[in-house]
Amino acid sequence: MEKINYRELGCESPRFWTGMGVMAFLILLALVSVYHMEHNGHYVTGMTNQIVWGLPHVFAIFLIVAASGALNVASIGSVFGGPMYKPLGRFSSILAIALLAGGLMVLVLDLGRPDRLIIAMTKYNFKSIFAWNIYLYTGFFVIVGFYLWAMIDRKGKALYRPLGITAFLWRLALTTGTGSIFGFLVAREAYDAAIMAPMFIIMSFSYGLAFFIITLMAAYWWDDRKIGDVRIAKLRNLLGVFVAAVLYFATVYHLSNLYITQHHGIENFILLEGGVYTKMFWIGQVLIGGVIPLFLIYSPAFSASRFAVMAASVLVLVGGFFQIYVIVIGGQAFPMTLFPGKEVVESSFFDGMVNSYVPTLPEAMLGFGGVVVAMTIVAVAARMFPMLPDSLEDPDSI
Amino acid sequence: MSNRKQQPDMKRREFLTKSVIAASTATIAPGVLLTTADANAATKAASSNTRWGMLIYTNKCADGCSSCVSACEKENGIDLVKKPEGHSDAMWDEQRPQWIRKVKLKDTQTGMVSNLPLMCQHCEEAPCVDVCPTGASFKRADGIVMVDRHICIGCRYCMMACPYKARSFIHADVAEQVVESPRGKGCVEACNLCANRLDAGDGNTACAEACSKEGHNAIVFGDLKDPNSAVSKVLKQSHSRQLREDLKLNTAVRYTNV
Amino acid sequence: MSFFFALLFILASLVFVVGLTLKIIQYAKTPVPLKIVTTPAPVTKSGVVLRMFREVVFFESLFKSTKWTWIFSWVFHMALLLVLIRHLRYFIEPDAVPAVVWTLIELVQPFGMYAGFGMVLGLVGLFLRRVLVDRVRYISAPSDYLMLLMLGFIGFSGLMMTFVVHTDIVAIKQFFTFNGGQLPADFPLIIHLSLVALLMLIFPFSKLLHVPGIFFSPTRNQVDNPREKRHIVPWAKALEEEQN
Amino acid sequence: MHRLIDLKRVAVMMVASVLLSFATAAISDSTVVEGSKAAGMDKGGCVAPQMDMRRNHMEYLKHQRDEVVHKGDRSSKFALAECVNCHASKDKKGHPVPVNAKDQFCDSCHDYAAVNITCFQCHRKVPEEK
Repeated sequence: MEKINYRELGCESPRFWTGMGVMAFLILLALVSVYHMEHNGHYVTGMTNQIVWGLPHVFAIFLIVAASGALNVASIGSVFGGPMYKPLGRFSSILAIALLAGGLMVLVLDLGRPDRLIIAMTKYNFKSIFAWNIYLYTGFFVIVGFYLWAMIDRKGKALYRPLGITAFLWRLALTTGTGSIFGFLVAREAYDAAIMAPMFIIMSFSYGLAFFIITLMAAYWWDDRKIGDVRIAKLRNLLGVFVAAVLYFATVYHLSNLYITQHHGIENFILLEGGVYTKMFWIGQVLIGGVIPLFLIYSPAFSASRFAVMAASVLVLVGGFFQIYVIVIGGQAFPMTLFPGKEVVESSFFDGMVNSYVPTLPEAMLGFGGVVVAMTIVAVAARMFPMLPDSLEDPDSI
Repeated sequence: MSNRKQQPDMKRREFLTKSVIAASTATIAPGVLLTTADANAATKAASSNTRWGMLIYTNKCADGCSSCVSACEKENGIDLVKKPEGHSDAMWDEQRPQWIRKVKLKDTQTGMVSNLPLMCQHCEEAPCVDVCPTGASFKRADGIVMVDRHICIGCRYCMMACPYKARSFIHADVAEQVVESPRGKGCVEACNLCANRLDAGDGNTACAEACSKEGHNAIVFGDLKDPNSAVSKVLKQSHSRQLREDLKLNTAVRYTNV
Repeated sequence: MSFFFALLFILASLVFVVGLTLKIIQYAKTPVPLKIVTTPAPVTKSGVVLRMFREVVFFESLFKSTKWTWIFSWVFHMALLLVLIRHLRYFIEPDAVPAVVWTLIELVQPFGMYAGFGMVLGLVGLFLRRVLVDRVRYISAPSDYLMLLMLGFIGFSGLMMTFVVHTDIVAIKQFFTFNGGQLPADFPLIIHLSLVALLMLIFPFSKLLHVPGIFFSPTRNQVDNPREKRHIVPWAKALEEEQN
Repeated sequence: MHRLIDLKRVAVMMVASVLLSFATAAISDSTVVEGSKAAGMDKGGCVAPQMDMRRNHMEYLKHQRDEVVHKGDRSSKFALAECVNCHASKDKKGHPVPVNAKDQFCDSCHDYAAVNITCFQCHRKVPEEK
């Protein structure tokens, strides 16, 4: 195998600086939104006492889930010994760190009292999966950081594999933890399911890889470097498998819910009568996030098209966003059954009613700011450190 | 010259001795001194020999009456929470805090209509306490589930976990509060069974008091662990149940005829 | 006691300001006969400014040489910066500055509080480096240890006052702003202030002079353009003209 | 050389002002606000010696708050509401002034020392009328 040279992304390009300028502006907008939300209180958002987690949480969970999946490429390279993936390990790790940082930023800045973040670091309730997640998240940064170091520094060579395995296991734990945030909510019919945790893992594989393909192709386009066809084909096929798996898990999740009579209400809501959530499920999650990408990936008509790979990845992300939206918001919009067999005639607290949620601009800007922060970290890191191989031309012998 | 630039008029020697005393007391853990502070106070700490709870006679709860709600709002200063200027009424209705609410139900099969007040059920195994990352959501020794708003970070996970939707998030600045019920933007709160009254030895909640004043007597409040309390006696005789019994939370608020 | 400390701090400030000024003048006057810039180096003046910025803010060259030393010293210096900004509150009257400035000083307080831990941690790391690494121990002079220990105790006594044994900070501020405050006779405060005064006294004669010194180091503050522009100091030029 | 002369002048001014401030120190009063209940009390009126309160009031309040919130023990004398009752002043019309308003009891020192008080985001800042 020929030697791989890693090199920083070319930096003199005006494209880079224009891009950075745009991203800095978007981050600024996000910070202005945060100030607006914290100064006035959450009444300026669409969140209420009925829909308590809104768009920021959708963005945050989306990014956190994608973060652990982005590490997948590195894991395939070091844990499962895929030589084609090994040169991509560094970039995969930094992308994972960046996505997690972006997601956590959104999560933290949406808190009612972000000024008390220090309390979240000093006071723990170990029965709470949230408290565990704080450790899982910080641990992820540290472990992936070391993993990255072992990949870059020659001194770390001996630790490369052990760290790779640790990072891989930690990644699984992290996504399980994120999925469990919902799995533990016994009171809400939409969430009370053990399949939540494995479903989140497979979702993370899919979103993370989609993010990876998009950023990788964008970076190589930025710096006029080459990626070989075989590598693209490998990534494309992998994405196809993950997208299909996500669809499969979604089917199993809904089928098993349909089996439980108690859950017929929520299933009816999401699949048939939930209005915007039903549309998001069928059009957003299933069609845009599943069927069309699968078609783009597997149809012979697009087999040579890089644009199709890029488009499929973008659609996977859009569909994934809808999927999490349906889980988080749709799950809250459906009323909790407090009185089985009875119908609520009157309540000042909207009992028994489908709750409406209209996100406002500040929340959207905060959430989007998280994505931008992640992309900025990737761009800066790829420019400052040797993250990407000079060339990803296909090796001569495969 | 404003106040802050002025000096304490303590003499030098007094100053030195006192500061030595102060420094040493401060180092020997403030707790030792503090617990002995006010021996003749009327109040005692919450004890696990008590479990506060209530029974609600759904059939006695009158249609159209909401005196328990207004009593609660007055007692806990919820009526002092004002809608932010220029905000829409519909939106504010979904965002304003409510500790207790009246719910009117109709049986889908028989058409029987019933009324009941709904508030925090003070579960023994409270999901909100389990999920709170900082321990701000906690259960007192006497079974009251409440929020320590000094360490609540406003993540709203407890609101996601609560099966009764009993909790409210404070969505905007609150200009005025009552002394016994502090409240501010960015924290979650819920019914605390008028803990301030119980600590002062009152033994009844504002809602129960208002209900009997109205003549309905639909709410019986008291110590569930004391076999001689009014609530224990009526619970022993009437057929009551918990809301969402299937979750096995062992709530301290029980209902008849639901 | 207050009187003693007042005199001590006046003396210490004088020594600090005058000593530092003289040193800076000396540095500025020190001849730099040659271009000795360490390459790769920027070839433009703005490039040099940027390089000095990276050097001062990120400790770039230290980062490139030893990572451990970099981590500890960078953490220490950045934490020290926050702590110093936090201490501005003892010397500035709120009415004397624009409200925005005062709000910023208020905002930095919690960060400064916890930065104290970072500062002490960094110092402990640097101290352990001197003790545990053979090569470094061999070249360490007593004064190297002294500086670390002094700063460490300053940080430690400060943390004690912040978190354990509080003192009367209003009185301290009145003392330092000449509003007639008596210094509270608290043990950590006495330690803290004595050591700070001592540090100020020896600052102009110690290795701490690297603070102004970094800006005068010719290997970093020069532009790498010896071919484009001949580097010649005035006295050398005069000498040259004499010869011709 | 005139830089050194400047320095000398500054030094003389510094010494002079320090000496002057020692002279003024003896004639000043304590920090209670005029028109508050505390102003009418003698020195021992507070729940703890002034020296102690100046240093440790935050610890006492924090300790008391945990006792009250978590244990329901309201027997401690260090209650925030009592601080407010005693230290809030009244304006010319007889209305109580919030203790955290500009130059009032809490604000005067906290603003002076750049310490944010968050207590009154949630807690009542004027005595409750009975």
